[in-house]
Formats: sequence, C-alpha cells, structure tokens
Amino acid sequence: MNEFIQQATHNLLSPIILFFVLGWIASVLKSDLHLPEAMVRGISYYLMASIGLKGGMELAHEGWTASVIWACLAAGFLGLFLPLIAFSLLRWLGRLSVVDAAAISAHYGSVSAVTFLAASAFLTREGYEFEGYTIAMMAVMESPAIAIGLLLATFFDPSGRKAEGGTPAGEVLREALLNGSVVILVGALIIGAVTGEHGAETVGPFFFDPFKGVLCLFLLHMGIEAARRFADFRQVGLFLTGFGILMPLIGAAIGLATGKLLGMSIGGTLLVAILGASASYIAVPAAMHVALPKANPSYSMTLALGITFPFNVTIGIPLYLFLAKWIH
Amino acid sequence: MNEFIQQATHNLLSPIILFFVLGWIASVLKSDLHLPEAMVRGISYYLMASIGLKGGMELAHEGWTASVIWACLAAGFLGLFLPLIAFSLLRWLGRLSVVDAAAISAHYGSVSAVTFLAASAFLTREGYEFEGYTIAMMAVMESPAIAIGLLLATFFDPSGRKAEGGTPAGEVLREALLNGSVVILVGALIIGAVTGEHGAETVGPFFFDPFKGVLCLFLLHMGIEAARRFADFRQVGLFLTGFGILMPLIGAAIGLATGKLLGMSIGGTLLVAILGASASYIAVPAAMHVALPKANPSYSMTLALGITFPFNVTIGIPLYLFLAKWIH
Amino acid sequence: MNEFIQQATHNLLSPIILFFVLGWIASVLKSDLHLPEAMVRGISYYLMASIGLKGGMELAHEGWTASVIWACLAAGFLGLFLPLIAFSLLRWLGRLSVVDAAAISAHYGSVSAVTFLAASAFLTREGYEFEGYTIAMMAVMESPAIAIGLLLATFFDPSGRKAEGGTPAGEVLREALLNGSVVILVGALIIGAVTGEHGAETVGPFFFDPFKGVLCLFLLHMGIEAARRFADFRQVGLFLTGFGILMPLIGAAIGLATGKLLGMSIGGTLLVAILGASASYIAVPAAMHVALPKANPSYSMTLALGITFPFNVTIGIPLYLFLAKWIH
Amino acid sequence: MPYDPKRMKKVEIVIEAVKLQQVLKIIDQAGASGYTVHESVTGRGHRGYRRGGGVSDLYANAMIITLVDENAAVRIAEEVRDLIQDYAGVMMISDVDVVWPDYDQDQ
Amino acid sequence: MPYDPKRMKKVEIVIEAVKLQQVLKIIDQAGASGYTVHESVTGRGHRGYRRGGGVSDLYANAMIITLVDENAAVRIAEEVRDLIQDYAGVMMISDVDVVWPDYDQDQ
Amino acid sequence: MPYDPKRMKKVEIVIEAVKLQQVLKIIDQAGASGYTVHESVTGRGHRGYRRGGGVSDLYANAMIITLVDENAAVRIAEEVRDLIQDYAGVMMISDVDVVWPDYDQDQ
Ligand SMILES: Nc1ncnc2c1ncn2[C@@H]1O[C@H](COP(=O)(O)O)[C@@H](O)[C@H]1O
Ligand SMILES: Nc1ncnc2c1ncn2[C@@H]1O[C@H](COP(=O)(O)O)[C@@H](O)[C@H]1O
Ligand SMILES: Nc1ncnc2c1ncn2[C@@H]1O[C@H](COP(=O)(O)O)[C@@H](O)[C@H]1O
Ligand code: NA
Ligand code: NA
Ligand code: NA
Repeated sequence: MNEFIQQATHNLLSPIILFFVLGWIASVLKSDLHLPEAMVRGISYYLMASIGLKGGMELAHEGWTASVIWACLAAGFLGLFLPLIAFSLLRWLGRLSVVDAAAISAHYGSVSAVTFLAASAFLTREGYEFEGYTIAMMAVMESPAIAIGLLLATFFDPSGRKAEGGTPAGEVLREALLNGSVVILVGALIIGAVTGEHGAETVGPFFFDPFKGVLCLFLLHMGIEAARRFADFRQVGLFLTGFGILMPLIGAAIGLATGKLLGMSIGGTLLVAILGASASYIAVPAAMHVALPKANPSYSMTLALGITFPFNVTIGIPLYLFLAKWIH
Repeated sequence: MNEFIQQATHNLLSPIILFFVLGWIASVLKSDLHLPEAMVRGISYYLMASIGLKGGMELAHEGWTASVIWACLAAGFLGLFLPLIAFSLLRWLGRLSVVDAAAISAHYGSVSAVTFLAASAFLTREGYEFEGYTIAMMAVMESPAIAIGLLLATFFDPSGRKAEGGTPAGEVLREALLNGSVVILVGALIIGAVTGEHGAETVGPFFFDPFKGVLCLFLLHMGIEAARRFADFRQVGLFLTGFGILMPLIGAAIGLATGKLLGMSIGGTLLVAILGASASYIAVPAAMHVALPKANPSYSMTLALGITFPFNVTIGIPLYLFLAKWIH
Repeated sequence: MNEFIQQATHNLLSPIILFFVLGWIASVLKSDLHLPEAMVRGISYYLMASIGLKGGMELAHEGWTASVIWACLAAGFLGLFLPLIAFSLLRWLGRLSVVDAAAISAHYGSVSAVTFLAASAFLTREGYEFEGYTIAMMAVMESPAIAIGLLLATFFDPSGRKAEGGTPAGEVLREALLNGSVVILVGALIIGAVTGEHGAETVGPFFFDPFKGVLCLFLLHMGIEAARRFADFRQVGLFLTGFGILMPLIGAAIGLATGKLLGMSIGGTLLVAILGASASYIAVPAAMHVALPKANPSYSMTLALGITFPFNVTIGIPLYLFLAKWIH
Repeated sequence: MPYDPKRMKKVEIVIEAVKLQQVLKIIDQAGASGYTVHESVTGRGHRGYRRGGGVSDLYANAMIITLVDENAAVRIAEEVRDLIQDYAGVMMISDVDVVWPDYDQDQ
Repeated sequence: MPYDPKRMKKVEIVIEAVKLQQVLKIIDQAGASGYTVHESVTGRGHRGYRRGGGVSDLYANAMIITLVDENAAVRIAEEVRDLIQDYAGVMMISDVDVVWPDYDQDQ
Repeated sequence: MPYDPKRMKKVEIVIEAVKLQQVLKIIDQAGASGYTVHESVTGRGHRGYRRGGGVSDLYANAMIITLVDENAAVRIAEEVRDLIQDYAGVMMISDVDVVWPDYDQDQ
C-alpha cells in the first residue's frame, strides 16, 4: 500500500501529469491558452508514429512468436467483450436508450492511445520493461468495438437503425479503420518491424529521444479539452459519471486477468489493463456519430474525455500497476 | 572596449542573430517567406515552457532563499517604476496625449521574453552562469506595468477613461495575467520547481537540447515582423524613434543597478538589465488596446517590435554585458 | 549488379522510403490522413534551413576553392542546358504546344530538394562522403531554368506570350528567387558558412540530429501528394508518362558526367546526378503558371510529383549511385 | 469584357465537419457546377457551442457556398434539411449576380 | 421535406480579433439563436492593412455571420457601430431565405 | 447611434491563390475603401478539385469580399472576368446594407 502511494505520487508529480493539470487549470481559469489545431494534429500523428515505430522495432527484436498471435487474439476478444459489459450496465442499470448505450459501449471497447503513452512513459520512469507487442494489441483494438457497437444497436433496435438514415455499417468500419491516426499507427508498426534496429538510427533522434517532452505538450492540450468536457458532467447525470469511473475499473480488471493469463511481465500486464480501462475519443466518437445519428455524442465525449481519461492518467495508472504487481 | 567589440561581433555573428537578420532582409526584399500562424504560436509556447522549466529546475536546485524573494520584489519594483519614467519622458518631453503616453509606458515596464532568451543563449555561449530566479523575475514583471499604465491614464485624464468605453481595469489585468504565454511560463516554472532535476530526464531532450535551434527559427520570424513594424517608423516620428533607443538604455541602467544591489553574478545582472531594457509585444499590446481604445496601437508596436527589440538583440546584449562586467 | 540490387533494397527498406510508401497507400485507400498545411510548410522550411546550414558549414570547412566556383558554374550550365533537351523532346517528339513544352522544360532544369535530401540521407546511411558545395549547386539551379523556359516560350511563340497577359519575365524571376524556400536555403547556407563549426553547437541538436526523422514525416506527406498526382497520369497520356521517366535518366547521365568532370567523389557525383534528374514542384510550378497562363499546370505537376519524384526516390537513387561507382 | 452577369441562387450551408462529404455529394447530385468550402468555422446554435481543433472532429463545423439555379437550390434545400434534422447545421439562400468566364472560348 | 424557408436578416461583421468576444456578447443579447465565426481573415480598410499570425493578436481580424430577425439586426447594428468607432471593423446586412430543421420534432 | 446603413454592392471573388495579389490590385484601383480576405478555401469548379496545403501553392484558392459602389463593382467585374478566363475563379455580386462608423468623428 505504501508503495502504491509512493508510485501514485511519482505519477502525479511527473512533468507529464503536471502539464495535464496545468492545461486543466488554464481552462478552468478561462485562459486563452490553446494549442493551434495544426499543432494538435501534428503532435497526435507524431505520437502515433513514434509508438508504432517503437512497437514494430520491439517486435522485430522479439520475433513473431506464438505469444504475439495469442496477445492479438486476446486484444480482439477484449474489444468485443468489453462493449457487451458496458452495454448491459448502461441499458439495464442506467436505462439509457439503445442507441446511446450502444454508442457509449463502443468507446470503452476501444482504446485511448494517450493514456497508453502516459502509462508506458510511467513504466520507463519507474524502471519496468514491457512487451513490444502490447502496441500491436492496441492497434488490433481500434475497430472491433465499433463493429460490436453497431451490432448492438441494430440487434436491439432494428427499426431504429434503418429509419435513422445512419451511414451503412461497412462504410463506418472502413472509415474508422482508415482514420489517419490508425493508419499511421499501423503503418509505423510495420515500418518499425521491417527496418528493425537498423531503422532506429534514422528515426530515433526525432521519434524516440524527444518523445516524452512532446507528450507533455500534448497532455497540456488534453488537460484543456478534458476540463471543457468535464464541465458538461452535470448534463450526463450522476449515473453516467459513476459509470465513467466504474467501467475503467472493470476494464482494468479484465485487462489484468488477460495479461496474467498471457504470461506477460508486470509492465506488459499494466498496459493490457490500460487497453481495457481506457476509452477512445479520437476515431470512435466520429464513427459512432455518423453511424448512430440519434445517439447523443456529448455523452460519450464527456465520459471518455472528461471523466475516464483524467481518472486513468492520475489514479488509474499507479493503481493498475499496484494490482499488476499484486497478482504476479 | 576591445572585449566589447569582440563580444558584440560574437553576438552579431551567432546563428540566432543571423537568422533575425535573414528574416529582416527577406521582409525588405518582399519575399513570401513567413512561418505559418500555427507554427509561430506553437514555437512561442514551446519557448515559454522551455524557459519556465529551466528556471523552475534551477530554483529547485538553488532553493527558495531570501535572495529569490528580494529579486522578485525588485522585479515588481522595476515593473512599476520604469513606466513612470517612460510616461514622464513621453508626456513632458514628447507632448504625447495622456492615453498614448500611458499605453507606451506599460510596454516598457513589461518584458520581451525573446530578448531575454537571446541574452541567455548568448551568456551560455560566452560561458557565463546566471541565477535561475531571473526567470521568476521575468514572470513577476508581466503584469504590474499594465496596472500602472491604466492608473496613469485614469489619474491624468479621468474623464477620458470613462467616456471611452474601455474594458474595466480588473478585467484587463485578469486577461493579461491569463494570456496563454504567461500561463505556460508560470506553469512550467512551477512544474520545473516541483519535479526538479528528476523531471529534466523527461523533458530535457525535447525542451532543452534543441532549444537554441528553435530559437533561431523564431528569430527568423521576429526579423520578418520587426522589419514590417520598422517600416512604419516614419509614422511614429523622430522623437518616438529616439525614445525607442533611449528608453532601453535607461531601463538597462536601472536594471544593472538593481542586479548589482541584489548581489547577482555578471550573467544574472545582464539578464536583469534585459528585463529593464526590453519592451513587451505579446501580452501588453492587446491588453492596452482594449483598455485604452483611444491610444494608437501602432505607436507601441512600432517602438517595441520595430526599434527597441532589434536594438536590444543586436547592440544591447553585448553592451549591457560590457557594463555589467564594468560595475562588478 | 548484385551490389545494385542490395543497395536498391537498402533504399527501399529504409524508413524514409517506407514512409513515402505509407503515404501513397493511405492516399490510394482514401484514408483521411494528411499533415496540416502549417506543418507541411513548417517542415519544408526546416528541411531547407537544415540542408543550408549543413552545406554552409561544410563550405566553411572546405574553403572557397576553385572547385566550388567551377561546380557552381556547372550547376548554372545544367539549369540552362537540361530544359533545352526537354523542350526538344516535348516539342518535336511529343508535339506539345510551345507553352506546354516550355513550362514542363523549366521544371526539369530545376531541382527537387526533397529528392536531394533523400539521396544525401541514403549516402550517409551507406557510408559515402559528399562535397558540401553540392548544396550550393542546388541553390544555383533554382532560377536559370525558369529564365530559359520563358525565353523558349517567347522565342518560339512570340505573339502568344504578349497576347496572353502573362506576368512579365522579370517579375516572374524575381518572385521565384524570393520564394520562401529558396530564401531560407540560401540564407541558411550563408549563415552556416559564416558561423562555421562554432555555429553547429547552437543549431545542431535541432537542425541536424532529428533531421532524418523529420524527413520521414515529410516523405509521408510527399507520398500522399504524389499518389494524388499520379492518379491523373491518364490525363497526361502515355508519351508524357514515358517522358517523366526518360528525362530523369537523361538528366542523371548528364549530371554524372558533370560530377566526374568536376573530379568529385562518388557521393558528390550521385548528388549532381540527382540535381540533373529531379524536377522542381515547389517554386517552379507557380512561377510558370503565372508566366505562361495558357500552359496546362497539371501536366507539370503530374510529371514532376506523380512520376519523376517517385521514380527517383525509389529506383533512381540506388541506380545513379551504381552508375557513379561504375564510372569512377 | 462587358459586364453581363447571370442571376443565380447563392446557397450557403453550415454543417458539422463529419457530414461535409455528404453535403458535397448532395450538391453534386443536384447538378451544381461547383462549390467553395471553408473547412473550419466555429459557431453556436441549437446544439450548443461548436469548435474544432481538438483530438476528435466531432465539434468542428464547415461552411459551403454553391452557386446554382433555383431548381437545384430547392433540391439541395430539401435534402440538407433532412440531414440537419439529426446533425448540426443551418442553410441560407439568397440572390446574386454571378460573373462567369466564357467557357466556350478556350480550355 | 418540403422547401419552406424563412426570410431573415443575414448580418455579417468583420471585427478585430481582440473584440470578437464582445461582438458575440452583443449578438447573444440581441436574442440571436446562434452565429458562425471565421476566426482568421485578413483585410484592408481605413485602419490600414490587417493580418494576424504574429506574436500579438493586435492585427488579426475575425468575421461573424448571424441570422436574425429585423429587430435584432437593427439592435446589433447600433451597438456594433459604436464599437467600430474605436476598433477596426465593418458590418453588412442582407436578406436571405433560411432553411431550419424542425426543432420540435426531436432533440 | 441610429441605424442608418448605406446600400452598397458586395462583391465576392474566389480566385486561385497565385493571383490573389493581382485581384487585390484590381480592387484597389477600382477605388474600393478596403477588402476582406479568406486566405484558404477549397473548391470544385470547371478546373476540377482545388485544395492547397501541399508543397506548391498551385491548387490553393482564396476568397475576397469587397464592399463598393455600383461603378466600382462593374469595373472590378470586367477585369476579374478577363483574369478568370485563364485562371480558376468565380465572382458574385449582391446588394447589402453597410454600417460604417462615422469616420469624421475621430481617427
Ligand atoms: N442563427 C444563426 N446564425 C448563424 N449561424 C448559425 C445560427 N444558428 C446556427 N448556426 C450555425 O450552424 C451550426 C449548427 O447549428 P445548430 O445545429 O443549431 O447547433 C452552429 O454551430 C453555427 O455555426
Ligand atoms: N470596403 C470594404 N470591403 C470589405 N471589407 C472591408 C472594407 N473596409 C474594411 N473592411 C474590413 O474591415 C476591417 C476593418 O476595417 P477598418 O476599420 O476600416 O480598417 C478591414 O481590415 C477589412 O477586413
Ligand atoms: N458553382 C460554384 N459555386 C461555388 N463556387 C464555385 C462554383 N464554381 C466554381 N467555384 C469556385 O471557384 C473555384 C474556381 O472555379 P473554376 O475556375 O470553375 O475551377 C473553384 O475551385 C470553387 O472554389
Ligand atoms: Na478500453
Ligand atoms: Na522593460
Ligand atoms: Na533537374
């Protein structure tokens, strides 16, 4: 327990989290501080390329063993299973409409790449190793959740989906898979795997060395955006707010079990917990919005960005690490 | 004297100043060279974060001694006192209107962060150390000058201020303090102080190592903007042009005396001279424009950006260093 | 031959080329991946500054020997001579209109800086040295081709040029020379030459160390753009498509001969081949478009960006290196 | 060249960014000769404050201008109206005199 | 859905960026249902050439469009006119047919 | 201040970016008191799809708004029409009520 408090403090007092807090405070104080649109997109692509390259190079190093295949299958399973839990909770406990429940569920089956990055930076700082293929797992989890979200909506409210004139499922999935961030993540993963350590010389000084500092700047931006979304939490109501904290805990628990079953290291297990616990706010919101026009998009954004993200990066990361060590 | 010429040459032939000159020449030749808006803002935030982190970490290292408190008090005093001198000169020698004199004065009580950065890069190159708390002094000087500018305008032309429908003083000060650049400077200062040397590992490769190169790019932009403002110097007239060079000399002299009295190193004393000599062109112009609508905003910008800034970065820095050494 | 295949593979599997391929694929799949406008311009300026500084510092190191003068004269000659060949082919073999032939020719007398950068990164990776003054040669080649393009159009269709209301030649040349990228390249070259190795400390960590990684990101963008232009290749027809591959081969041959005659190293000779083989798509297209309004601008862009550029970076670079070694 | 404009309908549509492509398709299908797009505007309306620039495109708006004849304007209006029943947007139509080049002369 | 537009006033305001918030407040207080903003335009007028993108926001312009009824338009016009006496800006008003969704149907 | 607008012509021009400066010169020479520019719009027309943001400015569009009297509008229309014979662009003219500050009062 003592160790948990210590590591939680380490995490909270790391520059990355402090920049997040700075952004949050700036937003609350109504400062005009905001990163330009082009910079946000640019940094976002940079981070995806960076983590993809790193993961690919690790994969090249570790080799495509059976563990990698198993891990990717497990990631696909998480992406399908977590939305089912979320949907059940939202529909039967929260009494949300089918489309709203389905839309929110899809977010929790997918992943927040920035939470993943913050967790991996935390691991490096604390001296834990982790498996490179966790990044491949992250890539796998981008799309199944969207598919399951659409299936849930169609299955439980078949008339609704049709009448609403939402974009066809196939096109939604295609667009989600071809989202710029996803393409650059997967592409960089392959480039990293192909070029291996040899490529690190070329890309390292730009994509690896300054990585954590760039992440600080991005978390400054995330702080501003999260605070803005958090301000809407009254609109989402008490039940959904609670869901935004409960669901990551459930996701983390399932992720931890998955990591343990896969025989991963402590660091790797933490990252799988993050895959389970975090909710997407990049590709999935737009995808669900065009697929399920009658769902209220502010529910998902407020939950994923305003509640779950801050919870995960501040308390979640050290908590899940504590639990990962405990079960190992 | 020989040494002064040598260091002035060093300064003029440094990449930082040469990029400034390149921007100036490009602007005069009407090249279409210009950094995109998003990039200027992004670099601007980066530089503020960088200098803030550096200052904070130095502070963590040096500890919060009495000198730091004294230095910050002295900075506040400079911010209040310099506008009084500037106002007297402008009003009674230059016969400017109350609002114009007050608006310009506020700029000279505040600071040009980029001049400060150029000076600190110069010191590093020439091998001088300087106190980390000079950066805290810079942060302190952001706002008192605006307050004093508003007071001067209200005191000497009470009817004017009211009738003009300017934004209330409190709101002006609030907005100036919450200007993005100021928030990121102060925030990074605190983050640096909290994380100390431990944080340097995380942020160093991004915020410290490439710093001087980024500064080159920014000075390229400053060169373009300064040349454009300088082109308006005929509109401001001979008196104001002279003021744009005299006032930094007065400010530097007072800054040098302050640094000496505070018992600072040669490098630190130079930086206090820069705090005195430089004029703000980021937060203060917009603040004074909304507060004193009847003041002509091009006066301040032409002076601060077109005359005082180029003077300081080219001749001022080595000159003040020469004087700092002379009084030590 | 074996060695050629090996080096071609090295080149194709380098991160730089793989990012180009990733961009191309993303574009073909209609992904929404695209770097923001501000980022493209920012990176473009960064790369120009970087290569300029590097070249200038090399020049300072090597000294302004007779070879440098000769090399620059030879570059001027290439810029004048290559368009003549291109024009003859296009006019008498391809039966294009005078203005179209003249406009396209000007592109091939100028240079693609990104191809040059990719080639120099390739050389570094493969362990070849090259003369710093090749960068000065690149700067020289920016404008003569535009002049010759205008001369060709006026000479062979004197009535046309006048009637068409094109911008006067002098102004076109002036604007092309003052194009932001050209100004920053030449400026950085001079700054590098003035500050020499001393300046490298200041600018190196930003302009040199991360250089190759930034180039990867830029080639991602080039891949997207090239694929988009390539899609228009049916509009340009079979003859022009063939020209887009034949002309670089001719240019490379002349470049190789020039490098050999100048007594340059293998690496330097390859770079001169690239100067000959590559076609401009930054400053020249806009220049020719305003100068020759009746010329179809999509011809040049499709050729230069959609055909010649991909050919050069994938196959051209290792091929010309093979040939450079062969003639040495 | 003499001043000889053509009276047309200027249709302006503010729509959330994720639906921009769909509106452009509607415009194309109505037979418009073209359109002009402001890719990033901000705004406030019945669905609250909307501003892009974040990690998601969800809150971004685009604005489209298309010059069409009256028939096409009506057709676009009907389809866009259905769309903005579910998505943030508004549409306005006015009369303008349009100056076109003489497309028969060359090109 | 049938084409059944509503005739309204389209008010367009160019204003210097530092006064954008104040104009939006004026618009809100006049009872407008919303507005659309182009955050960065450049321009020339009586106060010379204006272009943002520098270290200060001083020379940046924004452009606002709001669809309102005639009363609100007049009210906005009066207040904005006072503002542009001291700050760079211009304002124009025209008639447009606005297509709104049926806000009673859902949402 | 009382609502007392001036009826003027609102001239809007979409033009390829490389010709922006030339159009602004035409506007100046026609005696316009100013103009407002959207420096980056995208679009489709007779010359295909146009979007900037690449390595060259060749495919970028700009959009200009200028408020002028009828004479100037006609003069601009005639010159711009010649220009868009060779370069991508379109132009539209409409009536607006313009609210100007009282320029005699100060400044
Ligand atoms: N009255 C209005 N005037 C101008 N623009 C509006 C108005 N109402 C809505 N808009 C624009 O249309 C977008 C969507 O509107 P809404 O669907 O009502 O939220 C807003 O974000 C604004 O950009
Ligand atoms: N005649 C005009 N036509 C279009 N826009 C104008 C005109 N006059 C002024 N503007 C715009 O309004 C801004 C402020 O005008 P001013 O206060 O006259 O300097 C300018 O920067 C332009 O963007
Ligand atoms: N019918 C139209 N409606 C609105 N904008 C148009 C239209 N036609 C052309 N444009 C704009 O004018 C630009 C040039 O048109 P064009 O010369 O026809 O290719 C296009 O890229 C569009 O931005
Ligand atoms: Na998840
Ligand atoms: Na000062
Ligand atoms: Na060439």
